[in-house]
Amino acid sequence: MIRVQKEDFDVAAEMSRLTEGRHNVGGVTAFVGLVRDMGGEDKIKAMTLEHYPGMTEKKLSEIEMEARKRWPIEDVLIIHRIGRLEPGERIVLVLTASSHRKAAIESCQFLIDWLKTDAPFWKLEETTEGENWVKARDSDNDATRRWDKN
Amino acid sequence: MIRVQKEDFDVAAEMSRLTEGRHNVGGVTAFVGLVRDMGGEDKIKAMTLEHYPGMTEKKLSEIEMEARKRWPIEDVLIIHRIGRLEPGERIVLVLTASSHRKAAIESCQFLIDWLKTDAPFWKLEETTEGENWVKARDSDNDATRRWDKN
Amino acid sequence: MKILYFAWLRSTIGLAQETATPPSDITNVSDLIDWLRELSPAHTKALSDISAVRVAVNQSFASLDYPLASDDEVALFPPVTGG
Amino acid sequence: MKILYFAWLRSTIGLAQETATPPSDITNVSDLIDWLRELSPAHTKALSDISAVRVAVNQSFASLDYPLASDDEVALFPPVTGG
Repeated sequence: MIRVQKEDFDVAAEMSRLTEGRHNVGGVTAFVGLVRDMGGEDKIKAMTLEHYPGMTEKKLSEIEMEARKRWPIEDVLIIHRIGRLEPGERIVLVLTASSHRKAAIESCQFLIDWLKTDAPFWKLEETTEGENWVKARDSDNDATRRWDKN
Repeated sequence: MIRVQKEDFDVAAEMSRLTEGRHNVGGVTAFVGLVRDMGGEDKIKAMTLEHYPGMTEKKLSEIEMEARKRWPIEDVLIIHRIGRLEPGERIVLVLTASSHRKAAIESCQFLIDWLKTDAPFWKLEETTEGENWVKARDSDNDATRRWDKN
Repeated sequence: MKILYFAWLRSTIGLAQETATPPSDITNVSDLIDWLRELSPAHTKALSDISAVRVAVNQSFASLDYPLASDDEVALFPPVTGG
Repeated sequence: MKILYFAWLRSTIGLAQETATPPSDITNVSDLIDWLRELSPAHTKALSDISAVRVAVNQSFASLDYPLASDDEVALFPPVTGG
């Protein structure tokens, strides 16, 4: 399931909802991305997350489907926040539940890697020196390419 | 930090405690292991977790230290429950916080893999057909050996 | 044709969205960007370095040679930075 | 010497812990297991297949040729199954 929202989320509540009544789930992995205050030389005061409504949900659903094809996943939840967030605030949650821990952890890593390079979100940083759009990093592309099938 | 306890844990509360006031944490990974009811042909009614007090804490601390050597981790929390647990109940929590998502996810996977093969816990299953001690799996050993340095 | 701009393309052009009617010889994404670039000094500035621009047609990533129809939704934006 | 048993070794032998005073020619883990095996029919049964037994000396994993001292804590248990 995919959710794009301004509101914060409760990791434990979402995790319980995902596994409730499913006694064949042996492992749940959660990745939570947070706003850092060390994006460069300048202190970060806040981030504003912009996205492409419609395409975001479409891409995230495609990424979820790809993960379900590759791993035996019982359930997936992706929550991505939008709007203005301050350092320490949660930006993104990726939750995967599987009967096997390996599938749960690997699919979680796959989802966050793909999300970083394929989902249409952009970050505007407010620093002590002004505003600037965060640049995409080669290391993120490398992380996604690692999952390409040979 | 290492905790061995009978009581359940709250993933969101532990996660918040781990990241509180640390604005250089960019990613937190949580792995939660749960009691499944499909250990074989027979339905599992419960698991009883036994451990070796003293050695457990020692081994888990060693594993934590090894992870901190290999990845730039801000903090680590491992909670392992003992005693009798029913299907759907949480057994183990591994939490890692890092400035980089890759370090957070990989170190979490490393910790749970090592914990499975190196921490002195044993599971007694109660099934509809009686009690039996869970057997170690080759796949768990393979998962741990994958982290051996060449 | 509906054109959407995001992130610094939006702020440089000063528009989130515009409806364009390019001439009939504009048949693919590359042609469209060349044509949009001439619309205003802000467009020229935003679209000067095409290697910094990513394109989606009807909400799917598209390459520069992707063919266009008159009722397409075309989005132009920098490489994504979510997560 | 303090001997600890866990999991099915504990339930088969019927003891969680015992204090043993092996003769002085018992110098390593392998010798100790051979000696413990003769203590009772339950010990014999539990320790018949040494490949199924893991050993810790003073709370660190130890191999069969690991040397022993009289005040060591030796634990015998099956391969671990936590997590």
